Amino acid sequence: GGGGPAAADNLLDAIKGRGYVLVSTDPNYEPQSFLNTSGSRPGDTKCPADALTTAEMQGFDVDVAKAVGEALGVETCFATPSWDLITAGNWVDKWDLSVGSMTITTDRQKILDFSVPYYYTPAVIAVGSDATFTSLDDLAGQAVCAGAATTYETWLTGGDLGFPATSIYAQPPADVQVVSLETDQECAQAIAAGRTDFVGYVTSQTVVNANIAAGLPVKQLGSSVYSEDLAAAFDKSSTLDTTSLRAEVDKAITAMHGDGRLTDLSTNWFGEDLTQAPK
Amino acid sequence: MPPIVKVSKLDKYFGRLHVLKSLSIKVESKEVICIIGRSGSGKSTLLRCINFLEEPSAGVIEVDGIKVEGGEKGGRHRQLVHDVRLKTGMVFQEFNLFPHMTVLDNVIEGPVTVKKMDRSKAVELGEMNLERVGLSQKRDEYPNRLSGGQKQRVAIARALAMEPRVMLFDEPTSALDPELIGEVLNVMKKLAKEGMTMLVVTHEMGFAKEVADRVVVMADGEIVEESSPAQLFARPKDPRTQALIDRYRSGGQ
Amino acid sequence: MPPIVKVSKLDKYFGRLHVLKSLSIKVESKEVICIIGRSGSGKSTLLRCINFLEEPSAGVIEVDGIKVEGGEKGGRHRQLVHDVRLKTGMVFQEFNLFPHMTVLDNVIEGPVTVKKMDRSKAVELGEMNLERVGLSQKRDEYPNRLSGGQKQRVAIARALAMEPRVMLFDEPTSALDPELIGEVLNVMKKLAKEGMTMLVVTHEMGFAKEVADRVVVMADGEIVEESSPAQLFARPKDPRTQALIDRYRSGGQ
Amino acid sequence: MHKGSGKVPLPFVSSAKGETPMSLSAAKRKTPSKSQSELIFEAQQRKERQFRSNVGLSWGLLLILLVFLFTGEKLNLGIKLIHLDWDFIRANIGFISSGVGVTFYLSILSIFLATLLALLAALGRLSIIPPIYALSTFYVSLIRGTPLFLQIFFFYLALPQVGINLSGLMAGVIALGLNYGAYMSEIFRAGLSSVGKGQREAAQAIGMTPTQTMTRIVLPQALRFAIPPTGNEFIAMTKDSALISATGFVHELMWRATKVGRAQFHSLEALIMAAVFYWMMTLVLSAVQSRIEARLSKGER
Amino acid sequence: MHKGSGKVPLPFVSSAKGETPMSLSAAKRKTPSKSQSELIFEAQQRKERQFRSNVGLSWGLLLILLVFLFTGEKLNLGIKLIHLDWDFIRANIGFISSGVGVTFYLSILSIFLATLLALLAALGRLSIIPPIYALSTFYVSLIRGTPLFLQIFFFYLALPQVGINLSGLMAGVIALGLNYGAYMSEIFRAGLSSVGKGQREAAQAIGMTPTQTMTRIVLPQALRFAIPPTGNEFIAMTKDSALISATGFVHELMWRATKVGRAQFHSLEALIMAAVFYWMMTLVLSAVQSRIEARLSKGER
Ligand SMILES: Nc1ncnc2c1ncn2[C@@H]1O[C@H](COP(=O)(O)OP(=O)(O)OP(=O)(O)O)[C@@H](O)[C@H]1O
Ligand SMILES: Nc1ncnc2c1ncn2[C@@H]1O[C@H](COP(=O)(O)OP(=O)(O)OP(=O)(O)O)[C@@H](O)[C@H]1O
Ligand SMILES: [Mg+2]
Ligand SMILES: [Mg+2]
Repeated sequence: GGGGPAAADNLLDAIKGRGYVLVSTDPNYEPQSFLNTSGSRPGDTKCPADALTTAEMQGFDVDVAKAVGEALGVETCFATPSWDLITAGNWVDKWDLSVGSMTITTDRQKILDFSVPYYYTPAVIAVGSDATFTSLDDLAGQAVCAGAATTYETWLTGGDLGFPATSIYAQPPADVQVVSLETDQECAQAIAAGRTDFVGYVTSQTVVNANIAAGLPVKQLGSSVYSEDLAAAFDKSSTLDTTSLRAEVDKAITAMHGDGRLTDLSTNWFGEDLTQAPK
Repeated sequence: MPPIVKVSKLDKYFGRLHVLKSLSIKVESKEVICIIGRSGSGKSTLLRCINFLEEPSAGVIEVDGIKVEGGEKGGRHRQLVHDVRLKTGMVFQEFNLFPHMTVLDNVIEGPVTVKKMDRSKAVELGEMNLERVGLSQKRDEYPNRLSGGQKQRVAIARALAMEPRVMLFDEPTSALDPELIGEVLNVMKKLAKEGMTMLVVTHEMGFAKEVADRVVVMADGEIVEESSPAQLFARPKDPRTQALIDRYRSGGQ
Repeated sequence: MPPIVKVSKLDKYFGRLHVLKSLSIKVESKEVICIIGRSGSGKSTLLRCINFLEEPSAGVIEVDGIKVEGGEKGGRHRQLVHDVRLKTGMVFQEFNLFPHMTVLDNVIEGPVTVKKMDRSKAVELGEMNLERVGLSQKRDEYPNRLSGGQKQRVAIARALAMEPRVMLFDEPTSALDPELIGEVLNVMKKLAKEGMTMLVVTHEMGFAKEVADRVVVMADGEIVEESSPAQLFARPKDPRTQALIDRYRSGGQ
Repeated sequence: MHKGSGKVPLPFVSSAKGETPMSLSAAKRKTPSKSQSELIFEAQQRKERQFRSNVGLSWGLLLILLVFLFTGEKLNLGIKLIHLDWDFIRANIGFISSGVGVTFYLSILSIFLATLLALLAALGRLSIIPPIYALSTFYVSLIRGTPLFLQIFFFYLALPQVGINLSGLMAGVIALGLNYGAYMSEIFRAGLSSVGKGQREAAQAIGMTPTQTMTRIVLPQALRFAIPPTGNEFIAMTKDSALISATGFVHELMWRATKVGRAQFHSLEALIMAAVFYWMMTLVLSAVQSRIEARLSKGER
Repeated sequence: MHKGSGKVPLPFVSSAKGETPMSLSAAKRKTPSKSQSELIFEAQQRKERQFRSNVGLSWGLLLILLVFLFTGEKLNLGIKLIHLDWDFIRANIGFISSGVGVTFYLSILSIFLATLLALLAALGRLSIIPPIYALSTFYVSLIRGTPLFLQIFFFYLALPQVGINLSGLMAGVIALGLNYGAYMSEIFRAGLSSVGKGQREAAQAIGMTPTQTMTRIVLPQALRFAIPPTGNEFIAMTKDSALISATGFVHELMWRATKVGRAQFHSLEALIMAAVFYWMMTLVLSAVQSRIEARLSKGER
């Protein structure tokens, strides 16, 4: 794991001391973060053996993490724990922070600290491309899929998302049955494989666009149902103080908003600018 | 009267091993023949060829008028083999009782399943044969509750229940404790007295002397000597017979 | 000269089963004693109590001057038992050779591991004892390549290599094919001639008649008769001895 | 899975054997002076009982230690113990425990399929017809050559593409059944070969046909032989059924545990609850199996 | 896991046994008239060879059928076959295959730990000291009573809380090792009890102490007995190591397959690739094991 022997008493110093920052990201979340299977590990990397280097990963989140690392003046390395391990907190210093398109929610804020948002995504419902549904209401009583422990699942089950009412544009269809798979990608693939256990899935618009671009037989149903503020996250139970690190990361993200770097990355990966806060 | 069993020019190979070498032997009705010979001489194989537990490589087996050529195949052959098996009863060294059936079920299994006999008639027949081996009182026991000697007697009753023309015994007492041998030999003696035709592979010289009409000595897949027990034990002709008898003696018996 | 083995008032229980009943017996130096008796009479248990493979429930075992009380515990007792075992050699019905060692390694295992003998000296001793049982040429074989008779002879050599004062044989030929019995009995006869003190449980009446100085008859955990073989076989006193001898005879031998 | 073959017999086995004759004979001679045999026998009994109760005691201590590990205490030794949120456990124990039935149901269906396939594969393995022999060995090799985890995903994703759209439960049952069938074919093969050549020969000798020999003599013995190991497989299956949770459609123990654990950030507590339920299921099933085994081995055979 | 115990010996086994003496004796009598025994022997040989080659043929056909299933053809029967994206397969085969080494490494480390634990547990089970006996049975019962899948998560989540911070690989090795150790203790127990009472008694009779008896007589035989089943466990372990992927830190076969498959929406292709690699590993390891087994059973013993 990460962490390492820390003579320092705060995480920022520890990171600077060892020369790399260990960022957790989901390795199967195209286009935000996914493996670069043709990239090879540089020989001079400081990353620990079970972490990946910037050469082995790619995507929007990866580029943001890279920029954060550069701002801290250290190499960026990636840990790849499963998503629910990240959101569950209590990282026991296995990695330093998460840059993984995590939505800020009040529940998560109980165990994690968040940076300022670095982008905003609309959540949408997608259905099979030959489906005859025309609106959200048509989904009443149907089964709909979402990744486990995602905000999409929370929204579907009518739970408290824990963000401002102004960001929520629609209520879930009546009597919807929720099927939760390990990630949203599994939902898309189950539909592509012809499974009929559910008729659609909830995920970010960026994922649906990527699904369509990859040739999956799916389409977006209606417009976005809510918008999420996505940010880097830190473990509240970290044994090292994260205050100074959080401040540095906030500074870096704000700077990237300011000089248009985030906008560039967004257009590059999503084909649109998702870095402006929705009004 | 024609012989009950007639084996002519029987050859048997296991792979390249020539185990029976153009062997011929006749068993007349009501005759008791003991076969002796050292280990590996082919005694068991001869018995097993007679009821086709081993398919002969060549030669002719004739049992009670049914004539079967060795090394044949096909449905007709299978039918003939089946007929021969109904004429012969076999008793194994290791008993081979069916452990999942009671003693009585062991005995009536053949009549009911193979001969399609009425169950009640088969039970009657079975009880009669258990009586014959002195085990009526064990009819509802399972084999694992019996002593070795009792097991072997049930095995004899099972074979008898098929009403065979000839009984084949392959060392029926070799797996028994010395003190249990007697009860099995006594049943066999009784059968011999009743006029059953019997072919017995055995190491029990006492039994051979007392009961056999003829003793056949085998060595290396051939019959090397054949005569009445009195004559054979007193004046063996073949040196191999001599060696065999000496060996039993030096064994301390 | 004092007896080599002296068993006094030996009692042995298995659970509630009284297997040896206050049994006493002496074995003089160079004496060969055969023990006969029907199955379950306690013959093996007696032998196994003498070298403490079974712990006696009560009584005293004395071997070559070492006196051990039965039913004791603790370090001193363990030491005494160990000393007794060095004085006795045991040959089992089932050979119990060590399958993962060559014949020679089997024979030198005791001297090297237990007596801490020099390996080269042990090899010399081992070869000498293999010679004694006529198996020098098999020294580098593994046991599974040997016949039963050869195995038993190696087992005898293994026991001899510990240079025991008395050899205990528990039905050494019962697991052998009839034709292999002779070679083992011959080795035992040779040992007897060389003056080895021997205590032999056996069914081989011929051997008992020829070699034994005394035959001991056991029944129900007691010694019921004890005399020279000639006398015992000709005029058995105890009815149980008579029954035993009859049983062997009716076994067809 | 204590099969009573160890040094310490299971309580119910030993009591059935030892006590009855004991009390009978004790009643007979109610004299103050017990025989030596009585005394020695009782000493042995006492020693065994003492061993058993000491083992029981140690088990108890180990259990307490295990629970203590989760009290969240800080030890002087600088070791921190694991803290569990007991409120979470109380709140969710009902939800998780209702997965026990589903797990059991799933396993029952799967073991039936597996038994059938295993028997067919074992018979195929004995066949002298090359395609049948090949099919049986191919099936066993392919299934045993790949992880169950992977097979479950595969059935979930691949079958719909050929137009077979099974419910999550059925896909799980098929995956588990196919997988265990391949492994269990060895059991049935062993069962068939446990029926010695002598049995077949005895049947032939009284004139039975090959079919009669198989159905009347070989199969009844082979199946009886196969019952205890099949019981073991069933117990193993209750645990492997946890993998079905990954497909998300079968709400068995593991699914429920991961589900509430993730949603409420208490994966550890949820997993521990599931572990306790699995362990209890296993202990109960093992005890049942021991009884069956004891009956089979004592009984008629 | 074909252990060569079936009707058809593995090719290399049979050739080692059968061919050499055959050709030797054939060379000796190169006369036109072969003996009857020669003829019968050769007929048998021919029949066996023919059976083997027919089985091989059937296997080939089954493999082709399996591949055909994935061509995406539409059959007239109304059945659609599964379509695979071969470009994806070509692009990612290198990435996935590099997990074979990790899987193997993981399994090697785990089997060492498991063997050690299994031996200790088996010896503990034979102990007459109650706490040791209890510890051994407790360990086996607890581990065998809960799913491996759950244990892996548990070690990953729980150990750090007591201050033991292991790498993902080490947590995986410990979970696998502990799990297999509990199951394999049965193997070593069987190994120890395969060494008959007679062996111990023979050792005692020549004056060996209990320790000498154990180290010189019992253990060497027990370990040799345990080698083949341990080989089987190792093969099984290469597949169970797939479960380690779930924690996300060990980049073995299954992890690579699921990650790259999900990210690029080609899970099916990725899983099939992984399946092929697992199967190949299994076949190779099984062949190695057959050789070891053949040597052990033929060899000195
Ligand atoms: N199924 C078999 N396959 C190969 N060889 C066999 C087979 N059965 C017997 N043999 C060989 O045939 C020879 C004769 O065996 P058989 O069993 O007939 O001898 P036997 O006279 O009955 O000996 P024993 O007194 O030991 O029973 C032996 O060399 C034996 O090894
Ligand atoms: N380890 C044991 N536990 C319980 N009972 C035993 C044990 N060993 C032997 N016995 C019983 O003790 C009695 C005497 O057995 P022992 O083996 O000494 O008889 P034996 O005279 O050698 O018989 P055999 O000729 O069959 O070898 C028998 O009733 C036997 O069942
Ligand atoms: Mg024979
Ligand atoms: Mg005995």
